[in-house]
Amino acid sequence: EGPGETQDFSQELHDMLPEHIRAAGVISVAGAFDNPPNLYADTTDTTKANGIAPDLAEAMGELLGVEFQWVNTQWPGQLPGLDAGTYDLIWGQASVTEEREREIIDLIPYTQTVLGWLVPAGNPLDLSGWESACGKRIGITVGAIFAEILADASEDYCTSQGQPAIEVSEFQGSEHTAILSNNIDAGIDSYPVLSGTANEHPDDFTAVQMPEDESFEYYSGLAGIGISKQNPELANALAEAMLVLYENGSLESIYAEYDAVDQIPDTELIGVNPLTQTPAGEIESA
Amino acid sequence: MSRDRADARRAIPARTRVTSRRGAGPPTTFEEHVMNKETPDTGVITQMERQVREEVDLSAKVVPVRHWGRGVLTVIVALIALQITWALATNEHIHWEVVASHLFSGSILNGLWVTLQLTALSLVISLVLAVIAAVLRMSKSKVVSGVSFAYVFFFRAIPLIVLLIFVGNLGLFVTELTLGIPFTEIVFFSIPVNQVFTPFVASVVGLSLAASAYMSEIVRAGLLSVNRGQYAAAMALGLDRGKTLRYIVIPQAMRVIIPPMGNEFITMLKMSALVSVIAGGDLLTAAQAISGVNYRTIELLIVATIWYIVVIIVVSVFQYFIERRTAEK
Amino acid sequence: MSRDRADARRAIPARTRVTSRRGAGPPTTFEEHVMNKETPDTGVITQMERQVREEVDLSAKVVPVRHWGRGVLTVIVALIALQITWALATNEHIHWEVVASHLFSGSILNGLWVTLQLTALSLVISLVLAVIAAVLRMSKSKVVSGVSFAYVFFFRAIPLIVLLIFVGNLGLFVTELTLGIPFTEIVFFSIPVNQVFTPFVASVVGLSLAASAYMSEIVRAGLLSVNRGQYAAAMALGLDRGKTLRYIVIPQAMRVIIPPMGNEFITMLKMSALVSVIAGGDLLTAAQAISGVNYRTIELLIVATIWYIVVIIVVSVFQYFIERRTAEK
Amino acid sequence: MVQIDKVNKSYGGTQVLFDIDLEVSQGETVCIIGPSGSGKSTLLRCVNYLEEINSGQIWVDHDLVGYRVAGGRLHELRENEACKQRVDIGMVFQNFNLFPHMTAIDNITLGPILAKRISKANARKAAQELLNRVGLGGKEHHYPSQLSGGQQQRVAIARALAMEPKVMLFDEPTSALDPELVGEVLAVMKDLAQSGSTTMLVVTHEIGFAREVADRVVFMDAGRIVEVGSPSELLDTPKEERTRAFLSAVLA
Amino acid sequence: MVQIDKVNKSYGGTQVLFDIDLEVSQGETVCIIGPSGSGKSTLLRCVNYLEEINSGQIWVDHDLVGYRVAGGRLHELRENEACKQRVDIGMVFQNFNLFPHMTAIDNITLGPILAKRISKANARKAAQELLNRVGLGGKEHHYPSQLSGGQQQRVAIARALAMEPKVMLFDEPTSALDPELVGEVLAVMKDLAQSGSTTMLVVTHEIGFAREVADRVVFMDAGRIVEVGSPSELLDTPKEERTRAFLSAVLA
Ligand SMILES: Nc1ncnc2c1ncn2[C@@H]1O[C@H](COP(=O)(O)OP(=O)(O)OP(=O)(O)O)[C@@H](O)[C@H]1O
Ligand SMILES: Nc1ncnc2c1ncn2[C@@H]1O[C@H](COP(=O)(O)OP(=O)(O)OP(=O)(O)O)[C@@H](O)[C@H]1O
Ligand SMILES: [Mg+2]
Ligand SMILES: [Mg+2]
Repeated sequence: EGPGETQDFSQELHDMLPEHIRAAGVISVAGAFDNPPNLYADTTDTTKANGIAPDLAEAMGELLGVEFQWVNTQWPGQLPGLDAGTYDLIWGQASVTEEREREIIDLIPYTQTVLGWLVPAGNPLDLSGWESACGKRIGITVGAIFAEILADASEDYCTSQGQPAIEVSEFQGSEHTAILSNNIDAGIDSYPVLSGTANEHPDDFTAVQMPEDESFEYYSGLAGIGISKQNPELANALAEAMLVLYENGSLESIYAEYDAVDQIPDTELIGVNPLTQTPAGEIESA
Repeated sequence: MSRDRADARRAIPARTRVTSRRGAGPPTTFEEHVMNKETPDTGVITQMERQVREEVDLSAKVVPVRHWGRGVLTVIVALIALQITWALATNEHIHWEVVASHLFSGSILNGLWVTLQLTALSLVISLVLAVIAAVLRMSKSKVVSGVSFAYVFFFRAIPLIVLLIFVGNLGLFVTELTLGIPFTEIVFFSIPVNQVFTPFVASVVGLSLAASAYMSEIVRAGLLSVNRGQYAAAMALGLDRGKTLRYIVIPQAMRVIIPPMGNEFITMLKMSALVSVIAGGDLLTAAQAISGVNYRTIELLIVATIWYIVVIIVVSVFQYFIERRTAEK
Repeated sequence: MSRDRADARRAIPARTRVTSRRGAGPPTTFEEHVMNKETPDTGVITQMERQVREEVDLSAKVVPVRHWGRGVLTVIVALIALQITWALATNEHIHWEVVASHLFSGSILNGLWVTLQLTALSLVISLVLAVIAAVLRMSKSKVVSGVSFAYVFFFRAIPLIVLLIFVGNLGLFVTELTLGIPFTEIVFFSIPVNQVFTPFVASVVGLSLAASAYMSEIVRAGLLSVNRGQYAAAMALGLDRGKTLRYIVIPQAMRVIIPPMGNEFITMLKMSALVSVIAGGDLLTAAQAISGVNYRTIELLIVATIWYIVVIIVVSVFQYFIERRTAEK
Repeated sequence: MVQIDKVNKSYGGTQVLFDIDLEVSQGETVCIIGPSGSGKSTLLRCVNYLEEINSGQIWVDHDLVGYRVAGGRLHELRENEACKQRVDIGMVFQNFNLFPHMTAIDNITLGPILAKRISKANARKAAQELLNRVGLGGKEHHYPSQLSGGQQQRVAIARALAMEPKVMLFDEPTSALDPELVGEVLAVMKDLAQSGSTTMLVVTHEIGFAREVADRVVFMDAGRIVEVGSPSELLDTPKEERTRAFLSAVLA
Repeated sequence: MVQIDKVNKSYGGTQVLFDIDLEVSQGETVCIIGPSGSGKSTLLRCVNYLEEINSGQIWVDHDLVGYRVAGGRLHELRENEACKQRVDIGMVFQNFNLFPHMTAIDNITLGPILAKRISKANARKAAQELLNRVGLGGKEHHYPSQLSGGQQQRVAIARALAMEPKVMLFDEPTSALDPELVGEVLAVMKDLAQSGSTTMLVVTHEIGFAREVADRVVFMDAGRIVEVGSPSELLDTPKEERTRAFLSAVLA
């Protein structure tokens, strides 16, 4: 019942895959199933993945002639699992940055979003751009890239302007509760994720989109598929498959299913390591 | 003993017979008499005193000790409990119908099943490892007891999440499990490590290693609690170390080991939630996964809590009966 | 005792004097003699036997028991330790320079400081709560001991993460901390709950409640371990319950309480990582926050592990000395 | 000084004392003998209110043990009042029950300081004298584990005496001692008995000691007082069959 | 049957046995008396190889305790060999040391079944006979806690006898018993001694018992054998001052 049309198997793409994956016929993917609409658990079977990423993966699997197996893995287990070869990919909320492209893993962007605030219903503190967050208590998820972004923004928009700094608290997945209990003033995340929350709980929350120029000032907004630098053939094969889906419109119809067409990255960003053009498998020290 | 005391307290008023002022009127009042320390102490109870005492009847009048403190405590506790229940039951942020609808949902029950399997398997394995570690620790050989010490220290010190990541990703270090002679080319047997260490196996191994380290200290305390005379008696009968342990020491140590094992079991039950870092699919993870979709964090945590409490009650009852059995003789 | 035995073993060869076959030639060989069960057992040692025994000199020849097993174990353990060290040190996935550069970084040390504060504060508070719960549990009053039982049961059963979320978000249930008479309008005192329950305070409260439940069972075991005769002797001297506890029972119970507290301390140290659900900012969370940015998960987990190990070593040494002091007499 | 009236005591369902009647006058020494399990220890513990009785009364120096009389009613004692009452009654246990974490002198001064609120200096002076009296001058700062059994029991006696009790209760004070050490403890007790000022209730298996120092000997069996008499009466010409059987077993 | 030659034994730095020499022949009963801490228990434990000695030799029925002779050398025994040796030596402890989680009959049959590999049925038959012999027929299925001290000690004796040992060692078998119960245990031991077939080494404080059944009495003090003699010699006309002092204290 997968969305979008069925894809035609491509022997050419299949042959790009590394030997061990062709032999196994399976690509195993680690991701935390807690990030709707990109990746979340099926409530009737929490070991099953739903969302844009699994749908994309299914379409790619048809093209490549392999099966994607999704494993619900918390963030701290993802990178070591990739290194260990326990998983072939991590796919979920890995943000694309230049440093990571160059030094750590190969990244293929699959979604681009602006940032947003999750605030109590009605947005009583009137949050919008960075400036409005000065002196506010903002919650983020432990290990998310937002810590760095907020620090930079606080410097540029608040402290250097004589405003109080943005206060950051790091949570392990309970920011919503903290907003409800008035421990923090707002959460920050990608806007589509937050609007999902707000739509579920219109009485409790409102999602506020950040002005696009301010959002992209610190961060590309790209989230990508992460592949080990040991495994360049896989990265190249997936990038090719992504391009095929982009060109034949399947990508758009998948995103349309989730009412998220505006998350599709620009054409030039489709491919391996688009920010730095680092070739797959290579490590370039900055 | 506390029950006996309570019985005694109740029993006294009915049976005690001491004359009151209203009784057959002795010359001084009962109180004055008893309180009168000036009465010359002849060391012998006078006939008069005797009579007083025998005829006094206070049976209807004994005043038991009133424990005001306890009454107040009871009221306070009841009020607090009531208020918490009230706050939880009527709280606008908690949707109890969501709790009810998920309590028996398939994925929650699946998660519960995984948690139970993980806990039970790890409990058994870690208990075996713990006994081995405890016995080795008490060895006369410095090397042997040192190895055991290092084992316990290491696995207590390393955070479980780190242990699970390492065990779950053994592929980081070795790609093949190989039985051979180290630093030579001789290999008897080889198998890809990821094939053996599936997430479930890795979870059980990680939990067992960690728990065994904690438990070995409990087991060791249990072994030490057995009277040295029991070892001597067993040795004098010609039993070797193994048989002494198996037939004499361990059965007696159980009495001391089982109660703190309750703590360890509960800890293990909770720890099993950490396996989500290497893909466990346990109860808490299932609850969080659902709340990630429907945004009902608190409700689903309550669902998980209810199940944990149920399991702990069941195990506690079980433990109670085991304790009774080991304590029986 | 094991050391004495080892001494004894070494000492025997030098001093034992038994004649060998090579000695001053008795008619039968020594072995035949000793082994010869056919020798009529007169029950009295013949003069000849005496002489044999006294003249035999085996001083140079006593063969101590060889513990091959231990040797093999030593070699295996050494090899495994070597291999693990080697695998860790040379592993291409682990960048030790990253570990080194973060070990003393500001945010890690900050996290460590938070963890230490949390642990130390919670340890003290939970110990006090645990003693109270244990004493109440042993009360003669059913109500009092029931309250204590319920407290222990509840806080052991509820997953820490749930407890922390509830305590850390008390604002969900009450917005004001109010001292007044429930269900009436009378209020003595009121303060916004978020002002009191900062993440740090909430973390300490949550950890203390949970840990005190586990510890109270240990404290109770310690109190029960003190000989009943000690209570009787103290009561016979006219000490009341409080003084008996304070001067007689608790000092003696410490001996039994302190060793398992090592386990509890370590558990608490690790548990403190869970406060990240309410923004606690502890060591492990700091490590994960950094790794979320630089994608060096393993290296930062190693950094955290190193610090945990350091803390545990320090505490173990400390515990060793306390144990020595309480055991001294 | 001590009067026990129709005392009954049960543990759970089983009754261990049946209608015990016994009077001890000021300065008197009464020895209680009897087989194991006959309720001797239980009786002493009731006198000291370490156990509550089910019926009957125990009076110590005109105080009803466990009750207070006020407003014409018997009030059960609260715990702290019971503590005050126990101050008047010294007890020496079979297993000494010294506090192992305290030195000899601290063991002795603990009660006076905490329960009688005597100044530390006075308590120590008195304790020093008591230690000399039981022949342990110089052992003030030894811990119990550094003393022999006989010495420990003598410290225990000094500890009870330090409270200046009206009655001293001894529960088999020598039965946990090595035979060689029994003598020194009995000597101290003999001294005490013969000084005539201490009222003593002694449970013992030392028939020789009972014969020598007791004013009266009580034989208990199965929770009842079987026979009471002067040492010579009871020990040499027992009236009851049960007493005879016991004495012949013990003296065998 | 037992020969102890110049045995020395230290615990850590303190020596507790000095040059002990003692011979016990087949069927003989030797009683060891002496003050507490004189090393009596330690000596018995060395004979049973529960402790290793520092120098000297102990022979039991021509076997060197703790060593095996092979190829002209003394080999220290491995643990399982030491276990086999202990099978020949029965020991009865002061505190009985019955296994509390087993019934009387299980206590008795455990050794034969596990260490001597005798069939369960035969072991139970033999145990039943032994229980009858020590006067405990009918108590087979009682747990130790359901038996009196005297009964427990008799089960312990039966347990040791069940191994059919060449020597029986008794370490103060009656000193943890109530005086009334001492008699029954001594009666069993007397029986055993007078049957003449059992070699017995008995540490005891029961001078009367020693006088009655011992072939020889040994007096130990401070880790040395002070005096050995027939009961009448040693108990009535001791040669050594130390023996006299001890006897007068104990018999006081
Ligand atoms: N706390 C208790 N609970 C239940 N039963 C008890 C308790 N204490 C004593 N008993 C029982 O009461 C009876 C009398 O015991 P008690 O200790 O008074 O005897 P005793 O004459 O002192 O014996 P012994 O010479 O062995 O000390 C025994 O049957 C004993 O089992
Ligand atoms: N395991 C041990 N470690 C150190 N010293 C010990 C040990 N066992 C006994 N001793 C010491 O050895 C000495 C002799 O002890 P042993 O038990 O043999 O004496 P005993 O004659 O049996 O005395 P008792 O009549 O009290 O049983 C004592 O000084 C004792 O303190
Ligand atoms: Mg008694
Ligand atoms: Mg001894």
